[in-house]
Amino acid sequence: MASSANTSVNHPYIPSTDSERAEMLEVIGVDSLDGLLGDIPIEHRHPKLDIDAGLSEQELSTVFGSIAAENASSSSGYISFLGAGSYSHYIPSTVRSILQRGEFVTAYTPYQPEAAQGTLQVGFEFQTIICQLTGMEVANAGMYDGPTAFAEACLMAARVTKRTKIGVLSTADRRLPDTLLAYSKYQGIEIVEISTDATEIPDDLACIGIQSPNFFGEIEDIERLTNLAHENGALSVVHVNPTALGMFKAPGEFDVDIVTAEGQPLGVPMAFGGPYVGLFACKKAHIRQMPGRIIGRTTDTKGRAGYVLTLQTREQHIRRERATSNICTSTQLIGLMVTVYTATLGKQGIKDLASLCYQKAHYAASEINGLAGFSVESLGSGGTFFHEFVVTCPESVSKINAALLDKKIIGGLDISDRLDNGMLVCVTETSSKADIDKFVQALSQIGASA
Amino acid sequence: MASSANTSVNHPYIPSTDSERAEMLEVIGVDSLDGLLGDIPIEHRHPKLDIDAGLSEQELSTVFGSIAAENASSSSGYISFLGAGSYSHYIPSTVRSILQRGEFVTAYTPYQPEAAQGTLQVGFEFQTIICQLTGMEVANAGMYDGPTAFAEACLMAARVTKRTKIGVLSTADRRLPDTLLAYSKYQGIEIVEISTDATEIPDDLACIGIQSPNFFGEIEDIERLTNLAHENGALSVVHVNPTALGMFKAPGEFDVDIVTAEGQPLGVPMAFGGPYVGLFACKKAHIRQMPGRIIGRTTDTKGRAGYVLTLQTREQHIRRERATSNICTSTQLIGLMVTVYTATLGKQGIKDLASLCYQKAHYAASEINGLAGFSVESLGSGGTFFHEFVVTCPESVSKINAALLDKKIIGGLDISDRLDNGMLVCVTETSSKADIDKFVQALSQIGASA
Amino acid sequence: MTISAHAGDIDRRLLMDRSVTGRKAFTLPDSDVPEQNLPDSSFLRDDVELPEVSQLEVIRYFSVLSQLNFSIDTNFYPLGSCTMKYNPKINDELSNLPGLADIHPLQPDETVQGAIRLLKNLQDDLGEITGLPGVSLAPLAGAQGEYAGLLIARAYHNARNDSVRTVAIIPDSAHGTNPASAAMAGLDVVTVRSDDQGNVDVVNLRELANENTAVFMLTIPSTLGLFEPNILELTKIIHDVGGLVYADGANLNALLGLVKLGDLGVDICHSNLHKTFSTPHGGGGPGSGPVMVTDELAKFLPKPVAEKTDDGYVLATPEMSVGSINGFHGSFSIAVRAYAYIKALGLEGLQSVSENAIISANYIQAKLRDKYDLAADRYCMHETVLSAARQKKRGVAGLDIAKRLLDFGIHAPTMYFPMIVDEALMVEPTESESKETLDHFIAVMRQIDDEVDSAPELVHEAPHDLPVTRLDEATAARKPVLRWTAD
Amino acid sequence: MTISAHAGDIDRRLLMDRSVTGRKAFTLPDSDVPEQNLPDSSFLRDDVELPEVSQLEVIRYFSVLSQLNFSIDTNFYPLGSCTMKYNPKINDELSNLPGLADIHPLQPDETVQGAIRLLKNLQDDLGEITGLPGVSLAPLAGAQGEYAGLLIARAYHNARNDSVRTVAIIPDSAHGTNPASAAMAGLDVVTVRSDDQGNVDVVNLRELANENTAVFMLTIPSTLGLFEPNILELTKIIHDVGGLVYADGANLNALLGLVKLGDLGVDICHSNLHKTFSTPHGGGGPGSGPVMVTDELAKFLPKPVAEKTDDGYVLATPEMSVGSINGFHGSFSIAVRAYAYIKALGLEGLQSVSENAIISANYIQAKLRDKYDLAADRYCMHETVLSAARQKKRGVAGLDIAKRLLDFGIHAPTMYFPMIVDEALMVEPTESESKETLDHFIAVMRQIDDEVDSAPELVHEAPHDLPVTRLDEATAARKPVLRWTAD
Ligand SMILES: Cc1ncc(COP(=O)(O)O)c(C=O)c1O
Ligand SMILES: Cc1ncc(COP(=O)(O)O)c(C=O)c1O
Repeated sequence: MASSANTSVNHPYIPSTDSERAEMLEVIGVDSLDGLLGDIPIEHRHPKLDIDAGLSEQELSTVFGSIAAENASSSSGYISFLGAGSYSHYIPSTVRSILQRGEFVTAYTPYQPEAAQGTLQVGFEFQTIICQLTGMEVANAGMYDGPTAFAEACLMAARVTKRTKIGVLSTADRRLPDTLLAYSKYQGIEIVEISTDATEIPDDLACIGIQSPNFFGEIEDIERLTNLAHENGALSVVHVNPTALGMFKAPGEFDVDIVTAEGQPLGVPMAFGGPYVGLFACKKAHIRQMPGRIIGRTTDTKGRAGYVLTLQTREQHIRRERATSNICTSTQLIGLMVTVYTATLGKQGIKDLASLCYQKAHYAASEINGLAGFSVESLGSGGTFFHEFVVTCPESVSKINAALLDKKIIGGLDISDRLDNGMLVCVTETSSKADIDKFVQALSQIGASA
Repeated sequence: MASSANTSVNHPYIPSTDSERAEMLEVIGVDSLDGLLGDIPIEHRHPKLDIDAGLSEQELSTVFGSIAAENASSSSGYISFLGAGSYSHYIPSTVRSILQRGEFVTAYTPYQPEAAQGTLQVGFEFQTIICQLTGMEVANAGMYDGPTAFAEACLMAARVTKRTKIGVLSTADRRLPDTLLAYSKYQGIEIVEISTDATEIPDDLACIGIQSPNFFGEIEDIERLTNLAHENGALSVVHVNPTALGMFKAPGEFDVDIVTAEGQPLGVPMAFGGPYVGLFACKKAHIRQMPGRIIGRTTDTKGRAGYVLTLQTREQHIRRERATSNICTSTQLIGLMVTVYTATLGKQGIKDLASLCYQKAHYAASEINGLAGFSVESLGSGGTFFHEFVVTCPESVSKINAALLDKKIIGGLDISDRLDNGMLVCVTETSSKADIDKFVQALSQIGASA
Repeated sequence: MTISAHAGDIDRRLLMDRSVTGRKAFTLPDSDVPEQNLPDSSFLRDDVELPEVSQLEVIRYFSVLSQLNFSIDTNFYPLGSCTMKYNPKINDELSNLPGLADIHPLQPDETVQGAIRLLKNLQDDLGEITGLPGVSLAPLAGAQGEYAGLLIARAYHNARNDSVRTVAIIPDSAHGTNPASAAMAGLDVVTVRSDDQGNVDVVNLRELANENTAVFMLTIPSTLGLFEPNILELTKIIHDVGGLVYADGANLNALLGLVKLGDLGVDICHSNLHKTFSTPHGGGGPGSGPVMVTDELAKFLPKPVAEKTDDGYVLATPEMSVGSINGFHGSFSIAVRAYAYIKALGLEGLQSVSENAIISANYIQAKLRDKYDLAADRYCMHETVLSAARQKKRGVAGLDIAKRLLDFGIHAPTMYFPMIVDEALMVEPTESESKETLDHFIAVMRQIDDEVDSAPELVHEAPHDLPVTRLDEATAARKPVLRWTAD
Repeated sequence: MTISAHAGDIDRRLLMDRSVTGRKAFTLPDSDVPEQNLPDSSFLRDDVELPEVSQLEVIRYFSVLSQLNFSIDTNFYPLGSCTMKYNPKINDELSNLPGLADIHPLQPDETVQGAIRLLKNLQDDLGEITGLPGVSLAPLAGAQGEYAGLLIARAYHNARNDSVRTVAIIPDSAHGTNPASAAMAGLDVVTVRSDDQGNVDVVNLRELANENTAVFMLTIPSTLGLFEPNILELTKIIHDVGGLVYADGANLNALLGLVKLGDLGVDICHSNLHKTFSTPHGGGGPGSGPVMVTDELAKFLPKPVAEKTDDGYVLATPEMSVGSINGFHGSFSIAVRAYAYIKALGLEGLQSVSENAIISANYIQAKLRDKYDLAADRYCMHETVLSAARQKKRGVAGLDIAKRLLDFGIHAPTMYFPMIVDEALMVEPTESESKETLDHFIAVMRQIDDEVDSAPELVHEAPHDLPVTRLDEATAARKPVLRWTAD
């Protein structure tokens, strides 16, 4: 029996052979695949597609090797001083090793907890670690990324306070209010900018959204701003850099209501921006307004401890249009990376890491500050910075960065939209003193010829 | 209680802490570690060692990155035409993926079969695949590498025939008789060279050792030589290139007694020469003289199939000085690579691979043969070659290779010790036509200026 | 106390319970710069109470935990609507290449030409496959793709000053993210009924569609695994009232090369790269949910969109973009994998994916329909929705059957979804699974049906041999324990 | 037939039984060169009957099989004499670096300076640790290191025209490779007794040592985990008769930084990089067994030896080398890992390894000595040899105890070795394991001792819950089935 399914190619990803297909079609009772496609309008069936022919794995490797070779990175000998939301950190071998385990990588969301205790227990560890880091009472199992976590936190604050005005500190990365805007556009939310030294806020604010360290790398006065929020019946939402928490006071110490963060610094490759994981923690009181997956501990019929997805009535698959968020597929595997990373660094490691970043960044800042024409600026939050700082340059940052690039240096971020000739420089433990000195010297040369 | 064990550093590879050490010492009943070292002559205890201080993982990565960067390889843009016992082949992702599974990587030799069925079943698969490839009846679970497998095969032939003279074909890679010499030096064995066109052999030979494809890449007349051996009561030991078996007749078709091979071409990185795996197969009749580990199928107390190490009375841990070999730790994990590799390529893949190597090598040979001053030589075994061939050059190969190196080409092997101005060139599927053409053109330029 | 001697009873203490003061798994390098002044101590915190364990313990703990999971790499996983197909290992490797994994999202475009070129090529391929040429890879999962699509629909209507359109019409069979996304986009959700064939009730849709209709969200094929026979009529109804048609492309695995959504009147769709395009699910993400639109709508796409210019590749912001829906440029490493998947399969391979996915699902359906009810008694696409209604009458629920499958090393189908099917068991075998695996599944499903009568307790109490038996989810929700605490 | 519903009862069919004509897991690129003539068909073979399976099936088959293993990554594995310590993951990564994994062994020295430098540095470190400065990394495992060492000893005597030396004196407690290697080297094996303290019987050694003595092979610490208190006397006895002392360094994990073998009169030793230096065992290799010798013997080392010259690093052949004991330069990737291990630990770390290995073994011994007999009632080094003689009298053999441990997820100790100890159970915890793990092991061992009386059948029939129960090894050897066959 001739079957048009016989045209199927035999591909390593598809086990069925022509004869098996024929056998199955016979059981189904049709002559050919087309017998199963009757519902598809015939005039639109089997359209022409402009897609290349398939490649063997060896060819694929070659093609992707060339693509990768077109990008400049540390592996091609560049040094970089970019931060601003994505950070270069050394990722321990344990993270990569565990990330190769197919049982984690190729599992689905743990809807059948008996067959997913691995994923679930890791998620519970993740929640624990986020709480320990932030000093908060509860955390969820992860959001898409930092900015969406922040946006969802502000929307959550609006639900909790039943208010519709959201304040965001002026020193925050614009990605935070931008994402919030996209997330809240049709929900009757108004976003207002709050100055970092504000002593008054509108009395109908749902929350103040504070980034600390802020976009400019500086520590905000979380305590004062949180108190200000609370005095006005608003919540305090703090967006942190988790690496900084190895050294700086945890938001939990300041009675903050919701804490969010970009989890990328905790063991996740920069990978041109994603996938990352949004960290999300809050006070226990607000838990039923929290978005995202939550994993809880319980017992099985024999009394043994086990883990399950819980409080699912908040979620879209149960609550549908009344859910706390539309999030479904999230970032469990990136959460695993964060969990293995933090477990590997441990109590001492996170401290040492924060200190190393701080030391190197401050060394770089003082060296750059000593260059003619360059000066390290404080943008009004007190000047205590972690591992990022702002430099004003003697000429446009775009020119300076172009000159740096010739020396295989990717300079700091051009923030001239926020500060004239402003460059945001980030230094982590992956920059050696030699790298920093090379950068400083290059700046000095470029500055001299400016 | 002060304890000198307190000097132990806390290292990520060592969990015990000072207080745990103190606790354990107390249970043991000594004050300090030195209390346990009483048997070590005191004057030699705690010697001074000139070893550097330990590095963090990040530093380790940097150090090894620089070491790796000092080597020229395809990853640093070189193309290479070296073969001669180690071959560049594309290794499928499946091999690397399975090779990352800690359960395989960090297990010991399967002495407790109930806790090692994974390793054992893979070994049984390996034995099966080696038999299928070579056309032989039985195979062991792997030897150290090709040359040691060949040496052990010749010694086995001596045991089987109770003769002490071993013939090795003149066209074999010298690594084979060299290793055999080191393996047999004190066992009263005499090694004699047999010409590839010999029609007579000494009548007290234990075996003829034949490499095919031979060192020069050519297929030997295994059938004729094996018959010659058998007519004289000798065994035939054939050392093959397993990739060639995707296309050329299997030694099993010629009544060969023992087949050995370097398993490296089957999915194992070149890695500067090791670790590799020696393949070893023979007729069933000789099995109790076979060296190395053998895995057999059996049943458990519930009648279920399972696998065990078997015929262990051949081995050193039972038979001690009367063992068939001293081999103990062998190459199980490399055997896993070979098994996953061959299972991935499968029936069609091994054929396609051999054909691709053949096509490319023959293209290269005909192009080089067309160059003034260069000629492709047959070294007397009929001239049918697989993916390696010999070129005589217009000047010394060392000069030519030096000139090639300037163009980031690693030329063929200098075999001027065996043939004046002789170069052994290997081409596999990892060389593109563009690579070959670049090589040919470079030779042509160098030849012209010679 | 006796120690349990069941090799499966592993030590499940949490990391913090394993923590011992002073132990470590990692060390940082010493600082190589002159010592810098610390900030005032009022800024500084005490220790962070993270676990203190050895490096071996990290590896062993997570390795052992991993073995508690079912996964594609170890099990048949016919979870409907989730497309649990083979995740090629080469794709993971490629996404980790230096030059792809270690580039910063804010690097100047000229330093990341390879990366942007890859994004552009993937956009083009997705546009071609769906027939909707405007593509943004920004959305981080399907739900975000939906939301982006709805933002686009709203922006489109607003740009036409057509601002009374505040209704999203959504079938009763839709996935929960559809109404949730619509609500986020400030739309009122109106539900359209399915008819007894599992199709959208055309009459009902005609009643509901009007000048308030912003968008009609349709899953194609539907969550019942069915292709809407009236698709052209449905899209026409919506277009006639000035609305847009959004296709939830979660089930695109059925359609590759067989039909283009754009040809059917769809204006906007998303696709889950973590389903059809084989990127690993990771136990619940990361995903990627590109949004595809008609040329006309392309100017509203969320940023960034990769473009080719005379000066090379750039990341651009569309003219009337709905903005930034997340931090950077989407799930780049996932896009790398999806692109590798498309390149490895090529046109014929992609077609073959859908063909085989459809044949496999229909084969299972044909072999089980005498024992299990079907949600709709017709040929399905890439998945078949069974109903355990008959078994339910005999005393065993769909849930029990799902749990019993676990005992055979087979992951459960999606249970109780779509909500309109009684005791739904949604089975999606995918093209990755061999006929032997399908036959084995069929045999097991038939055996379980036997057990419903012959040994119901086996089914009720399943699973029997996994690391845990059924878990008390009610107590988990009532008295939430969501983290380790010292005690 | 009913399908087994035990989640652990996995499908163990072999690859060839899974093979389906036409299926594939891989494709090769098309040829890009003009078509070449094939050789005469008499050269060509028919198909190679390799498995035909899909890529998913390859991954799933081997992934599932892997889970049937115990391993360091998943289990405590106190296998005596084997030093089953943590195998750092970073070392595997480093050995796979481009530039290390993809270099050809016959590349010109100037193109592999990094590789040869690494080998030279590792040689130096091993020379320093053992106090034997002449080092060749050529041997591929411990047994080959032994053989290389014996070749050196023979070459040394021959070079002095001292050719009557044909005897190797070996303790009765020695590992099987010692006599087997000696036999390969054409030496007659003479066994020296152990005394009741587990030491080499000095009187007996003095009797046996004479002008025929080529070499005395001593394991340090001994296979009983003991350090020879008379070591200086032993080496002197041998030297006095003109023999050489070979130290089997398999147990070097006890000695790092605590004592140098060279200082004790040892002339030659090997070290198993796959034990002391943490390279993974791989289920039985690959290994690496460098041979270390005194300056005087360095000229006999097998080739190659890495050297530093004015022109850079070279691979050299020592002046009177015993030759090539294998194909190329030894287990390079294993050497990379071992070097990384030494660099990561540094001097203090290495010392700490041995200190902790010794304390852990003695702690176990102290906690179990009331229940289990000791091979020697004194402090041990890095491992303790227990005897189940008392349990044997009560009806349960060492083997049963070993198998019973598996039920608790703990790998068995080495059984019945050394042969001079009745019902030997050789326990080597290594420095990698935490005190909690040791305490758990101790508790389990004590519980098993209880079970010998309270539930002997549990012990006799163990293991109960692994993929197989005890296997019929006798039939396996009597009727060997060594490969899949079609039938
Ligand atoms: C039909 C359907 N729509 C939407 C989604 C949501 O996609 P995601 O989980 O990627 O957000 C899913 C996935 O679960 C789905 O099955
Ligand atoms: C004491 C002793 N000597 C020698 C060896 C042999 O070493 P290998 O297995 O590396 O050949 C071993 C390992 O099993 C051993 O324990």
